[in-house]
Amino acid sequence: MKMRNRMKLELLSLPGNVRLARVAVAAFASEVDYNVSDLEEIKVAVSEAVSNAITHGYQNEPDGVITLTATLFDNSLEIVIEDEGKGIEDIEEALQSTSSDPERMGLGFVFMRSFMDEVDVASEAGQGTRVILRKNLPGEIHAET
Amino acid sequence: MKMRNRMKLELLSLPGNVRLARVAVAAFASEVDYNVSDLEEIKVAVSEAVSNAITHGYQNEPDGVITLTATLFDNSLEIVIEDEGKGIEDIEEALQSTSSDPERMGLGFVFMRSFMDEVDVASEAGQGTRVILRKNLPGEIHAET
Amino acid sequence: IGEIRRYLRDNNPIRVSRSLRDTAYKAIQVREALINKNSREPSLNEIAKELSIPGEDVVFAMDAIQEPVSLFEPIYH
Ligand SMILES: Nc1ncnc2c1ncn2[C@@H]1O[C@H](COP(=O)(O)OP(=O)(O)O)[C@@H](O)[C@H]1O
Ligand SMILES: Nc1ncnc2c1ncn2[C@@H]1O[C@H](COP(=O)(O)OP(=O)(O)O)[C@@H](O)[C@H]1O
Ligand SMILES: [Mg+2]
Ligand SMILES: [Mg+2]
Repeated sequence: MKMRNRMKLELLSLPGNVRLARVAVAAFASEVDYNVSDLEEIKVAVSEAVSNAITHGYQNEPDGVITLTATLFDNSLEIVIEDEGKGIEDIEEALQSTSSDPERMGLGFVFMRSFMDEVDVASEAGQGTRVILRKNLPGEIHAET
Repeated sequence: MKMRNRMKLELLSLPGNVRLARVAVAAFASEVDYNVSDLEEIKVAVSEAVSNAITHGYQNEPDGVITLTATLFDNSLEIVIEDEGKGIEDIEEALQSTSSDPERMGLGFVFMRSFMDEVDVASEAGQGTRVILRKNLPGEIHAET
Repeated sequence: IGEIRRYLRDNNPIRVSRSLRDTAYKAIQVREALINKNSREPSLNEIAKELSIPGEDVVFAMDAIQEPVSLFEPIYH
């Protein structure tokens, strides 16, 4: 896989920075001939991952750093969102949409998985979380998920 | 000076990334109530500094890394553009608009200085260049330059 | 330089938020028009070309008119 472009963005865990993350990613992706709907999907997925880093990872403490790395390959766009926050104890459980807690909708990962072609989560309690999102470029064959 | 927000963006020295830098800064600054002219000026200044890093600092080699750090203080927006390229031998001379070389317009620093409230350049031959741009927030008293 | 600066000022005393909104609505109109014309969804860059502005600026403007994404609201209207 050849790398065509890459950017790295570090943000503070402030709610307003979700928008910054999504605009930066969409601007980065605009080099690709995506249509507006594709870009919307990418933006929603990024918003969810960054929101999770803020609210769950850093539990709304404003001084956490979120790192977003976007890489454009020949056939896909990869976006990695990392925090050094609380981490996830049980990843399998976190990926389930059903939630007993009425405060959480539990749809963030569901959106990410339905809008992107690949979603990987690496996390350990106390060690932070890394979410890898991948979307095929337009015209690439989409693997059914 | 209290820091309200900060972001750090790393870009490759590809010409297309000038626009990415502009949009990221514009999105970061959108928390401030600038008017269109102010924002245009900031975007032009950033474009000039990033273009310089690409064309002069890295001499159009695409694998150089440009770091853009934007910080929002209580009374100003500070943008630092850094490269690890060629560096500037004579900063005083570089800041002059007049140029004997017809290929270079020599207006980049002139724009930066006329559009921003403060411009600082630190550079050494072979050591890269750091340009610090500062703009007061709207409503702040502008020092005449 | 003074002239360039004055040019930028005189023409754009309005707030960024309003100008972004104007751009976004134009982009939406162009998108609709292109869908009708070509019977398919245009790419971002086709819309940008029609508006004669960079794709990144279209992205930024269109984002500015969106409500902050909330899971408590449907995303697509
Ligand atoms: N960055 C993160 N750090 C810690 N925990 C996380 C992170 N992202 C997700 N989680 C965990 O995964 C769960 C599911 O996330 P999500 O599907 O977005 O639903 P919701 O955010 O509505 O709870 C969260 O409730 C949280 O426990
Ligand atoms: N990042 C940089 N790295 C090395 N040299 C630089 C850099 N930025 C500016 N310079 C030097 O300063 C000079 C003036 O820059 P500028 O005012 O933008 O005019 P121009 O780019 O048209 O030459 C350049 O010609 C170059 O020699
Ligand atoms: Mg969530
Ligand atoms: Mg220049």
